[in-house]
Amino acid sequence: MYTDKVMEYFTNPVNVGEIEDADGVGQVGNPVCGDIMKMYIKVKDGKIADIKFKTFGCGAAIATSSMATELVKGKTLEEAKKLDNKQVAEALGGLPGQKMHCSNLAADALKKAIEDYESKQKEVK
Amino acid sequence: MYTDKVMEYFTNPVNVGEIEDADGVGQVGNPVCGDIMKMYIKVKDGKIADIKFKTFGCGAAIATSSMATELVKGKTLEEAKKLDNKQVAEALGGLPGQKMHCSNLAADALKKAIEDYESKQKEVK
Amino acid sequence: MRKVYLDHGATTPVRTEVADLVYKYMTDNFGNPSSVHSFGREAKKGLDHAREQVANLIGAEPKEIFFTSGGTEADNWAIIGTAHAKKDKGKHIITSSIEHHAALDACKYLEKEGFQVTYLPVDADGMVRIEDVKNAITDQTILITIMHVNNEVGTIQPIKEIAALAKEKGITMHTDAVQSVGKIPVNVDDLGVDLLTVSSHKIYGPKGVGCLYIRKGTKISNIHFGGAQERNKRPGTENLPGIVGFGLAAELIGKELKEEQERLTKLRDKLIDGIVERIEHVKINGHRTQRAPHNVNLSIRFIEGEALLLSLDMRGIAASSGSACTSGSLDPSHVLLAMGIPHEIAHGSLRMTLGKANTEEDIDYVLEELPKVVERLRAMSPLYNKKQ
Amino acid sequence: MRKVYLDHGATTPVRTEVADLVYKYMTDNFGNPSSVHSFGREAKKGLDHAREQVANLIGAEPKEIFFTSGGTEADNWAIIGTAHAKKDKGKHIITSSIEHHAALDACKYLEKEGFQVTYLPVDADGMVRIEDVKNAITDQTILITIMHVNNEVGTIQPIKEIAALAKEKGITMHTDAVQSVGKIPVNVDDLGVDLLTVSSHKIYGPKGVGCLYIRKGTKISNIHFGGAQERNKRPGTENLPGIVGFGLAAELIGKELKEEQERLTKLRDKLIDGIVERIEHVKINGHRTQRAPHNVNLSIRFIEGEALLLSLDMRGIAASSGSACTSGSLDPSHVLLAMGIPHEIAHGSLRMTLGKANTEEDIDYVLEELPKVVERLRAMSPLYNKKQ
Ligand SMILES: Cc1ncc(COP(=O)(O)O)c(C=O)c1O
Ligand SMILES: Cc1ncc(COP(=O)(O)O)c(C=O)c1O
Repeated sequence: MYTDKVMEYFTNPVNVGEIEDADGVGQVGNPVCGDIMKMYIKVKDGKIADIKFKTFGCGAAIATSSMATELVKGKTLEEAKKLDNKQVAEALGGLPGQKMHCSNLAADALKKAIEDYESKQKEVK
Repeated sequence: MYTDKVMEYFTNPVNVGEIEDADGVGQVGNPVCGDIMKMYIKVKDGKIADIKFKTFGCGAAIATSSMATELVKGKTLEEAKKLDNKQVAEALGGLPGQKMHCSNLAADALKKAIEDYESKQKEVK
Repeated sequence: MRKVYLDHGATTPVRTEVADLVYKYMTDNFGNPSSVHSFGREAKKGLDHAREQVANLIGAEPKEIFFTSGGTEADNWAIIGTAHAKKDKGKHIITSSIEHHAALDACKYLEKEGFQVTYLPVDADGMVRIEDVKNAITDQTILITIMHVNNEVGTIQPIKEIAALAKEKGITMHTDAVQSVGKIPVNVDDLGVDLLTVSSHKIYGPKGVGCLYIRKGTKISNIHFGGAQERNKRPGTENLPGIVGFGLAAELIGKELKEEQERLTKLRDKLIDGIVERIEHVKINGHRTQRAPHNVNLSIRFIEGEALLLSLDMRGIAASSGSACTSGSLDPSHVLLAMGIPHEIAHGSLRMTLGKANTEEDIDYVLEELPKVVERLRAMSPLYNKKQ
Repeated sequence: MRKVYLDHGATTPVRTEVADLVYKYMTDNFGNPSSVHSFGREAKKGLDHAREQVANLIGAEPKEIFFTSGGTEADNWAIIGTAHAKKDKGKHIITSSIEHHAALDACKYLEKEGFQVTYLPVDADGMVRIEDVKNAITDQTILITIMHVNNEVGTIQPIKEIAALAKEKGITMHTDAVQSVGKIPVNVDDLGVDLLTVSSHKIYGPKGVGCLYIRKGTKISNIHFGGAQERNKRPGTENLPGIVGFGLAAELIGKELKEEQERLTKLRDKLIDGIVERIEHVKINGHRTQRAPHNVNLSIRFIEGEALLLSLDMRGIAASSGSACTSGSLDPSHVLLAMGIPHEIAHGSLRMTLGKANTEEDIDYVLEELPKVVERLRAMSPLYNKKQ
């Protein structure tokens, strides 16, 4: 069902956890549909200095979350915003059809975290 | 499907053949339905002195024909007339359900042969 | 790594004796039972014997057993076949909301054909209430179909009582006994049912074969059309290797039933109790005692079922889940939802179904590994808060 | 005693390699392909591989193959499923009068549902005439179902030409290829069909499994209801041992096809010619050249088919007949009758269907024994007159 890459990221996910003093936090999904992803970012010099996630969801949800964090860590916010769910799935060697929609939301969670950061920046101004 | 007795009478039927100068001949069935039985009898002192059959039909048809001839050989005509198809089937240890009707007509053929004999007797008188 | 198979509700390994027999009927005794020659007659004998073996297991007459391609076909046949045969009498069917999809979807199909179906609710334990059945019956009701043991939560339904109601009103009574046969005693006369579904692959027999028990005199139309096999009721060259395997599996499981029922009940309770002791925020789903001896079903909060299954699998433990992600649908188990379990908790359900090969040591192993897996997944979950 | 199995049209022995694989999938790889764990994933791999193997044999895409419980179910599905899916477009179906009962009886069922069915006649050789198809098509026609090779007399029907007519008019084209697959080259694109039926047990695979090929984009409703197996088209736990066996059988027969086709054609012709030489009042049924390589069908006058079969069986020769007495019906083969053969001659028909294990020596043996058997039965027959 899953590619080896998916299983690898599910088994040993990188960047799991929370960032206590995150600069931005984003959450998507809801428990009713079975997937919730929460992303925490730390921003420095317009770049994602640190990123962590917590995910309630299936194997694909956990693997995509982890992969997404890895893909954007160290990238500028502009670059990070361009990440989309399809790219995440591709980086994992693909996902089963029925997982493409519901469990592949990590890029959306990241976008929300960045938005959260940016809106806070505005407030500060 | 068939009892051993049926197979025995099918494999080694007794009384197969014709009687050239038969006193009575009876035939039942027709080729369209797949079974034809023809009985030849020789009558002496009111008894069936000799009897032979020819049958076009399935294993059951051949076995019942043979069994019927055996059951009545040497019997009086009155006794022979009482033979019915069910008795023939029983003597063979039973027949499969769907064979009870179409392939179990030997007693009928015999009755016809006896009728033939009797009607000829009347003519002679 | 230790391998612990705890998914006997999904399917079972075929017993060696059974597999050997199946092999023989594929190679030596490969004839078509409809053939006149010796190959055919040999095959026919095997078919007749299997029919007796299966009939014996459920207290039926051999001529009331009709082999099918499995439980799904038998359920479809019972429901659609009865509806078609009795449609002039009425067009109302009663079932429950926790049936297997093989029954539910047959009912949904009939709705499209113009039948009315009542899907009875269940209580929090997953039990159908007799009162509800009574109230649902109308003079249009032609069929009641309620499963004997639920495949997900293992609850044993009061079939005998429901069948008595049905009988009173001349309503055909069907029960899907796929998860009860071989697990608890099943007797068609005790239960009083007219139709009953059995599947071979749940009782250590081969896949792709099952049967519908049809009580003598019960009106039912065919749903397959063709040859004269199965006394003109179910056409197609008989799956003879499968059928003789099913027959032997039925005979063997019947012999072990009582002993195995006790043994599994103990293992089951040890597993349930052990988990409740070791893991917090766990809910046992299904009735605590009116429950098949092999079934354990729990909801483990704050984590999702498929992730749990994958993690257990990596430790050699094979189980299943009512999680939506394992079914390819968007909703989690319709059974858990019908029992009033909220979506987010239903997503985290875990079903472990025990069987012949499982031992005390297997249970100990699961009790050791499961808490670790849960701990790890909860640590990743945004819903979980240690202090909860 | 020598055993000569000449009933490969009824069923075939499972190859050893195939039986071994089936065994493995009953015992070691027994998982349910829908399960998430390793047992399930192993099973799923087997399922996918088998789908490729079967697809390859008939030039289809794997995702166009849907496994069923056999040829009968696949025929039923093709016909009833198409009718239900397209009933708003029209309610007319065209078939032939020599189809297998799995197709004919599905059509008869649909007549009860209000569909109109045209049963095309055949010529004396058992061939459907293209002209007749053309004339039968109306703007209400939604399905043409004509078998590829007839199971009784082996005639190869002009499917390609018929399919071309169907395509022109947007009519779904189904062919029952149970008796052609593995015997002659069958390619769904060459034939131009939308639906095609295959059965495993006719190609040295296990019984109880077959498939329906459904060309991408073809409208067809389900006839079974339940789980999400077979991409939501055919529910029920997959008969995985049967399916992997079918897959391997398909691959192996594909490899041997050309060679075996030539070999069997020679044996067939030797048998036919030998009989005609040795026995008088014999009629060869079916087309002499447009004929499957494994099929011999003759009518032997003045004797009845079942008696013939039993007699041959006692000499170790297993064959079949279109006799009414072997079918449990009152009429002999509907195929022979449709070809204009009178009842009394149809009753005496003998079908010998060759296969892998048959040798020249088998044929010699039959040519030695058959005349004796015929002689003996004719001697008992009131219809036969030596001087005829
Ligand atoms: C309760 C119940 N009914 C029906 C079925 C369907 O049986 P089968 O898999 O033999 O089609 C199953 C198993 O999948 C089941 O558990
Ligand atoms: C032409 C044809 N169609 C359909 C079938 C039915 O196939 P099955 O026996 O797999 O149901 C057969 C064989 O019996 C056949 O010969």
